[in-house]
Amino acid sequence: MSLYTYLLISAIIFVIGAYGIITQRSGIKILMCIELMLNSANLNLVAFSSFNGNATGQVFAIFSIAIAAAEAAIGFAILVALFRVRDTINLDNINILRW
Amino acid sequence: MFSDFAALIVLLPVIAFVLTLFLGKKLPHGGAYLPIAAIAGSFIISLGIFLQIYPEGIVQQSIPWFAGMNLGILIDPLAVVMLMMVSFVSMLIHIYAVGYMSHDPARPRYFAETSLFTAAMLSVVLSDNILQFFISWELVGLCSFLLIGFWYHKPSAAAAAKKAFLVTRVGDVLFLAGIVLLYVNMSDIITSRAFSLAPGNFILQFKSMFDAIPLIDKTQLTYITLLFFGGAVGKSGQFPLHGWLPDAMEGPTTVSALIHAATMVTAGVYLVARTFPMFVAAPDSLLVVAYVGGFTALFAATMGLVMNDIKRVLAYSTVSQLGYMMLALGTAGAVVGAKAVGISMFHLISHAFFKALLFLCAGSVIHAVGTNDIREMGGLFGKMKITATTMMIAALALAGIGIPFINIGTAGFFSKDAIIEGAFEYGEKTGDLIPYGFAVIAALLTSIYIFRLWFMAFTGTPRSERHSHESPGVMTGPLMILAVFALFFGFSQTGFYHYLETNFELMGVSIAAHEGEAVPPPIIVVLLPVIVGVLGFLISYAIYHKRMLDMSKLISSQNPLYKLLLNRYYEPKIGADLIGVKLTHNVVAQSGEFVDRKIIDGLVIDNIISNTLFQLGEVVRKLQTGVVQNYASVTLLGIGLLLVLLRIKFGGT
Amino acid sequence: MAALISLMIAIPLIGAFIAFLTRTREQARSIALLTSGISLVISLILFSRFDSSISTIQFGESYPWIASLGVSLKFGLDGIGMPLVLLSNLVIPLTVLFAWGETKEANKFYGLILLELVGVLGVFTSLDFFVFYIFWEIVLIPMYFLISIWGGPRKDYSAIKFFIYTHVASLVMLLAIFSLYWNTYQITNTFNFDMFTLLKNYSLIESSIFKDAIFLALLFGFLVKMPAVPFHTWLPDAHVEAPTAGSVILAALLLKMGGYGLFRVILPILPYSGSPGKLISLMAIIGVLSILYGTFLALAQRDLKKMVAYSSISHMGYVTLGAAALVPLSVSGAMYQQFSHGLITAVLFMSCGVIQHSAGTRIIHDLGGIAKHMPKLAFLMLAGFLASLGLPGMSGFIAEFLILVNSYFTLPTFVILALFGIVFTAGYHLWAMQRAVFGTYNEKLGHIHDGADYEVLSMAIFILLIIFFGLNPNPVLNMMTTNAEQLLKFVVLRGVIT
Amino acid sequence: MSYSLLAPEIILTILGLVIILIGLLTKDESKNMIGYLSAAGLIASLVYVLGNINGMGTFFYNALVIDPLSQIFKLIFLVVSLLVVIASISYFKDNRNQDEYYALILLSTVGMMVVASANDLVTLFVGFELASMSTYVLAGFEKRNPASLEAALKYFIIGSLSSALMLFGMSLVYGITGSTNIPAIIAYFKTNPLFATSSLDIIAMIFLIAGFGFKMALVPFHMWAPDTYEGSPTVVSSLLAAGSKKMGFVAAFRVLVLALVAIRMDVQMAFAILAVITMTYGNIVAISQRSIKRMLAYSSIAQAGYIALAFVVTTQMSIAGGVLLALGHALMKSGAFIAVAVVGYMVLSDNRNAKNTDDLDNFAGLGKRAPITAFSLFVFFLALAGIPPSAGFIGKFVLFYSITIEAVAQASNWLLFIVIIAILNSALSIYYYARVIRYMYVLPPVGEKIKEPAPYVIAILLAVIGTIGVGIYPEPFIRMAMNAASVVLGV
Repeated sequence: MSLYTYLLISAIIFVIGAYGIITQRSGIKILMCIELMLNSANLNLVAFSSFNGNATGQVFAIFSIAIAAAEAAIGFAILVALFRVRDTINLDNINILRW
Repeated sequence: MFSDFAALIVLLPVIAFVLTLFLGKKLPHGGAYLPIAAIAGSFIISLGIFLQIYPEGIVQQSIPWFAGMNLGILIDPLAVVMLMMVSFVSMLIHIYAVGYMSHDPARPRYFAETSLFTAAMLSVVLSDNILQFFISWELVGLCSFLLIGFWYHKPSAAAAAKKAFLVTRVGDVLFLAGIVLLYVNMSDIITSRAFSLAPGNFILQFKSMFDAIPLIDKTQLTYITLLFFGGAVGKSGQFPLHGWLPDAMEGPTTVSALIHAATMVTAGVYLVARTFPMFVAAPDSLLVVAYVGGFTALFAATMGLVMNDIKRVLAYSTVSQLGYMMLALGTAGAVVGAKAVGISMFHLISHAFFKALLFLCAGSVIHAVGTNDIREMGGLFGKMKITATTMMIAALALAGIGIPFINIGTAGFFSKDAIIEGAFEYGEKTGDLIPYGFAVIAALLTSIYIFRLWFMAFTGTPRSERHSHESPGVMTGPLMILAVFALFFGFSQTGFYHYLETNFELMGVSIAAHEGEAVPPPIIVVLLPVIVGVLGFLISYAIYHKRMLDMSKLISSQNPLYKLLLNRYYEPKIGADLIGVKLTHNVVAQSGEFVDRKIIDGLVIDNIISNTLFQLGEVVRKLQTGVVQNYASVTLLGIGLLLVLLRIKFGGT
Repeated sequence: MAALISLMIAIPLIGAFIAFLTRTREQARSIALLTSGISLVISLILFSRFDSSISTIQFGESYPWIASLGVSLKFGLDGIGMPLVLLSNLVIPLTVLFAWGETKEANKFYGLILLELVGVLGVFTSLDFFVFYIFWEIVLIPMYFLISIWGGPRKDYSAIKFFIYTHVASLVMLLAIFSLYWNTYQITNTFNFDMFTLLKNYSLIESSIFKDAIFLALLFGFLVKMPAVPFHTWLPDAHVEAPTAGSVILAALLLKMGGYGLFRVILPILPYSGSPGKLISLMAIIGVLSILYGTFLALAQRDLKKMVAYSSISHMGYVTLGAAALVPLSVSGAMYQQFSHGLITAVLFMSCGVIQHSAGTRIIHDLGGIAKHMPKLAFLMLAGFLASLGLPGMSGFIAEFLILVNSYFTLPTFVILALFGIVFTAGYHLWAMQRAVFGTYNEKLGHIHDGADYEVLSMAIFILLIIFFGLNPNPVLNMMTTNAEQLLKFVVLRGVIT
Repeated sequence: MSYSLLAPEIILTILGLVIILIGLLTKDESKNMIGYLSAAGLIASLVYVLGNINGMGTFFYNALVIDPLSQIFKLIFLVVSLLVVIASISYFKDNRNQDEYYALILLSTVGMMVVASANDLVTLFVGFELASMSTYVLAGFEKRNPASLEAALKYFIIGSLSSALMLFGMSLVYGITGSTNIPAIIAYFKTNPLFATSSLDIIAMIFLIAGFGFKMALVPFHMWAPDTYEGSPTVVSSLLAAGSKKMGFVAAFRVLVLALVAIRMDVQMAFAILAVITMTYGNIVAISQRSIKRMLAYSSIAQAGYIALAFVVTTQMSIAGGVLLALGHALMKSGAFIAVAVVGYMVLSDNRNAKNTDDLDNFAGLGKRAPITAFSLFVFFLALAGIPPSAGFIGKFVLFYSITIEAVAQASNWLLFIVIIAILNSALSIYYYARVIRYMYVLPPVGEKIKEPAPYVIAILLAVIGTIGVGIYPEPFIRMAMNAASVVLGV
């Protein structure tokens, strides 16, 4: 498999994630889409690392996975808090701040 | 020596002005004695200087002022006779005013302002440079504004004051333009080294101006003199800027006397006389002066015929007589050179005496009957003998009655006849008899209107119920003094002409008279002025005293000519309403206002710039929907746009 | 005694802070009068020590400030700045005196007035472009507050319009200053904001389009401030809404900053600009347009104060015209016009203020015959109006006479046009006097009272000054002429005037 | 190699952890002292940074670098955090979760400082995320308040999206250059200019711009900012607007400027368009706001637009101007938000259940009700509008100057056009600032005069002193900014 295959796959994942963020209404789904996008980047890093022949990319990917985990935790925490107050995580309804 | 105190001639009345203004309330008679004393002082100094310099001396004093210009005093024969006349007549009017204004609570202000008025006029007379002349001239205008509007609570007085100032202002601007043009021409010949100022001389001094005459371009000189004459037209109420003078009757009668006799209106004639060498060097201007003067003399006299306000009749009379003076300068200047100044000034001074007398008599009458309308007077002769007599003397002088050949007559007889003869001489030389025609017809009309006035006021049956009585001595005294001068001033004619003839030579300017010996005019020319004067008297006597003609047909409002005259040739309508209000205010100013508020400010600033921005803000803020997916979309869209932007810029790889 | 200028600026600044902190209005106004009075005394000392025969900077001071930008606090005076410094120091104490009865937030009121003094003194004395610009901007803020706190019904609109309009102009001017600064950097390779250096190096710019662009940007900045038609529309609004003291300061001092800019900045570079002939014509056209436009607009006004505002536009047009004529005496006439207009316009606005205060209206048609109950005001107002219409014997005449006479050498057509305006100038002044002050008393006004003593005193002092400088212009005119001649030496050398 | 230059970060990290520990061990009532402790820590760090303002060095195998650029931005971050912490002593007084709050502030500060020092994409990313995640939580710190939570959620979603974009961009950069070390990346791009070989590199750059642009709140990556600034606790808004925003700029200075220099013209254009749209958008929308926090948010966007002009011409002067404006903005904006917090305090003390405490109406007569706050806000607004003598003026002055001269030097009409737009924008901004000033000083007060709590007053006055101080004595700051700019340009 060539580098371009990896890049193509990662690009597809990235676009799926982006599409999901735009179209989904549930906070959870959007979080998942963000994870998709982060992981497409991780895939890139690892692929480049492998093809470049140095390990920096892999290290970077491990960092980013750890960070993504923390990020997800925060995201869910916010969603939970929000659900307690508003009884919904449908993002279409969460728009008291606008204009 | 008196010449050392020349500056006091002006300063004394100025000091009196300040003192009267602030202390007048606490002094008896509203502080009237301060200006009287001050002006008497001015008169004494003037007289002293006259005696000192007669027959051929001048007084010159000068200090530098700003920007290469100076303040100075020039007392030559021309100036000194004016000084004496102005201070003397003004002093008499002031004395008269003590009685006339005795009931007015604002007397201190009145006396302060008249004092300043006199000071300004004296300053005009003794200026040695055209700038100071102009400044004093403007102050004269200011004082006339203040005094015509003395009873400012009367709307008509306030309006008349404004009109006087504005109409004369038109002339002043022309005068100023003339000064600008003169200055520029003088500077040019100085920079081009064709001319250099004598040491101690300044650029706008009359002496420098006269010295530079031969070097200034003739066309330019014509423009300059015409612009100067424009100033004189405004100040001396010549056609077409004459409208303010009759309206100026809204002020107290003593003010009218001051304006018409001693101070303001003669300034215009004096300006032309003062700068006469320049006019002589620009014959075209002289022609304009002659024609405007002659036409005004006739034109104003026609209106004098129909006026019913005693002061308005006199006002038109003044306009007409000033026309004579201009006519003298214009016609005689072209014939006899410098002597024209003498002729004109002689009429100016004799006019000052009899016109002051006329106004003061009118004031006395108004004081007595409480109205200005001669239709409501009548039969006053018995009650006011002194006034009636002195006024008759003045009327005779105005009509120029006298006995030719043996040279006995009133002041006007000598002065006016000389002008008419001068106009004839001019006509003979140039074949242009129109000014002469103007002068003769005007003389007839003059005689008619002044005797009409006298007969209507003093003879016949009283037409008002009011109990009239003769004025107090403080008022009749000046009348009698002036009457003496109106009767006998004429006899100084020869000496006066002789004294003034040398005037410009004293300053080193020679004005050559035209070639040819003076031929004595035909007898008919000498007789005609007197004949028309007497004729006028007889016509008036017949119509207004004996009632031999029924005037009711003529003076009905159906008669278009009468209507035209009574409406003063529609001058107030055209001047004030059409040009002043409709054109300037309603059309030009209002459209300017429209452009300013609606287009520059309204359309550009308020609508286009600020409203657009606000509306845009309202629209754009709605993009912020509050839905987070949209935010993400915008972010991603932004990336897409950046991609497109950079790819397009680069052309793709 | 070396630091007199900075002392003169610092004292009102300190006074302003003290005034802000005072509790009672009595304290605040005393502080204001005291500190502005001290400033006046200092400026009189400077004035008396000033040598009118030399055109170079006198009493120069310089302190380092921002070395990395080449900025230093440079102050000094010459014949251009000295009269305006004197004017500022005359106007402010008298305005404080006039506004002696202010009750609304008096401490702020007097403090802001003092800040205005600081601002204008800074503008008229600083010789470093950066410092100049800072003072130029600082002046806006107190005026904004004076309008928006003590102003009339539409004060919000007017205050913000004033602020933004003039601020835009300052910023455009700033662009030009940048260019001059950069140009000097290119030439000398040092950062330097010294005003004279920057202006001197203007001539070394190669591109004539660039030169003209810089010139126009500077000119725009100054013309808006003056203000000249068609950039004037902020002024009537600002004046109508501003409190009297604000109007006085605005018209008497702030407008002068624009004219000062013409002499300090525009004239030295004009001969070296890309197309001087066209630019001179432009200035002359704007000048005459302002004269006539201001006059006719004044004629159309119903509000006395608005009329006076338009008359200011008209009078400031003379400044532009005189400057554009590039004749030494026309330029010094233009400078004198600035000085004289400052004094005259103060009286006019004070008159409007007294009338507004007493009669409750300034609409000319609603007034009438007020002289009956307000004789002192009527007298002073008449004197002010006569001065404004250019009556000889008052300072305005000297200025206008010098401008008209001397501009004729180079701009004859424009002078003839300007002369037309004179009659109408007299017209609207007298019309307003006739309708508002004279005539029968309008009984609807109820019982009105004359101006307070301090108001009358302040106006009377102005009138005396106007007459003094109308009879004896030399003390200020001489120093102006010295500098005008020095400015125009280069004009003649360059042969701009043919 | 001494690690003492990293002492500020170390102090704050340890302190942050210690505070969590303290929070576990102490009673709720005695938690108010934590604020003072945090402030002390920040002051210590600040003093240390100031003491080593000219320090130089690289650490951890080139992962971190100390240079003038990092030092001036650390200064900014520390000052903002310090002001925020001081103000928070009042704002979060008696809050039982204070310990977490201060720990998060300190850690987010560390994150920002790491970004300022980052010399490697990995450190940059880690620093970014540390700061971001701390602030996500801080934004939602009022967890009973739906607005606060909504603000946090929006911030979080767009923030995570941006992180993903940025990471994706970084991965591409790594792929192209084979390194994550920033100097190495720059060196690579110097020899292989963008566009020269593949179009992947420009895509990478755009993703990085998007990632940094999110923090800067550059249009079109700004959408979260108004909502978040409005909804968050006001002191947190202050931190976000004044502090974490600058993180985007320092990252962009480090990574983008030099890499992009090679293809200047195009990126110049792109940044110019972004900058112009950003400032215009910010100013125009700010005009119609009634919520002052939201108005300040838009004003922040507009200011970001001005600062972004530094990328348009990338001369030493322009970058110095950008840095100065960033510094000025940090002072003015943090002060302004804290002043709004005082207003909120004031409104709540009138009425415990008040909503929309930052509504314009609440500012009526502030000059009488809270004179110090009002005067300070007045100073901040004028400074934001660029009126001298203030930090905002100096920044704009240098920045606009740099662009003008570049326009002149290149004889470039469009650059001149951009300056003119910037200038008009600057003038336009006066409108909405002046409106608030009018409310404060012209309108009558709606309530009693209040006593402004001391911590707020101290924080605001420090910001005022900073704002005016930089304006009156800008010399050292200009020099620092010039040094930083020379680092950015690698000269």
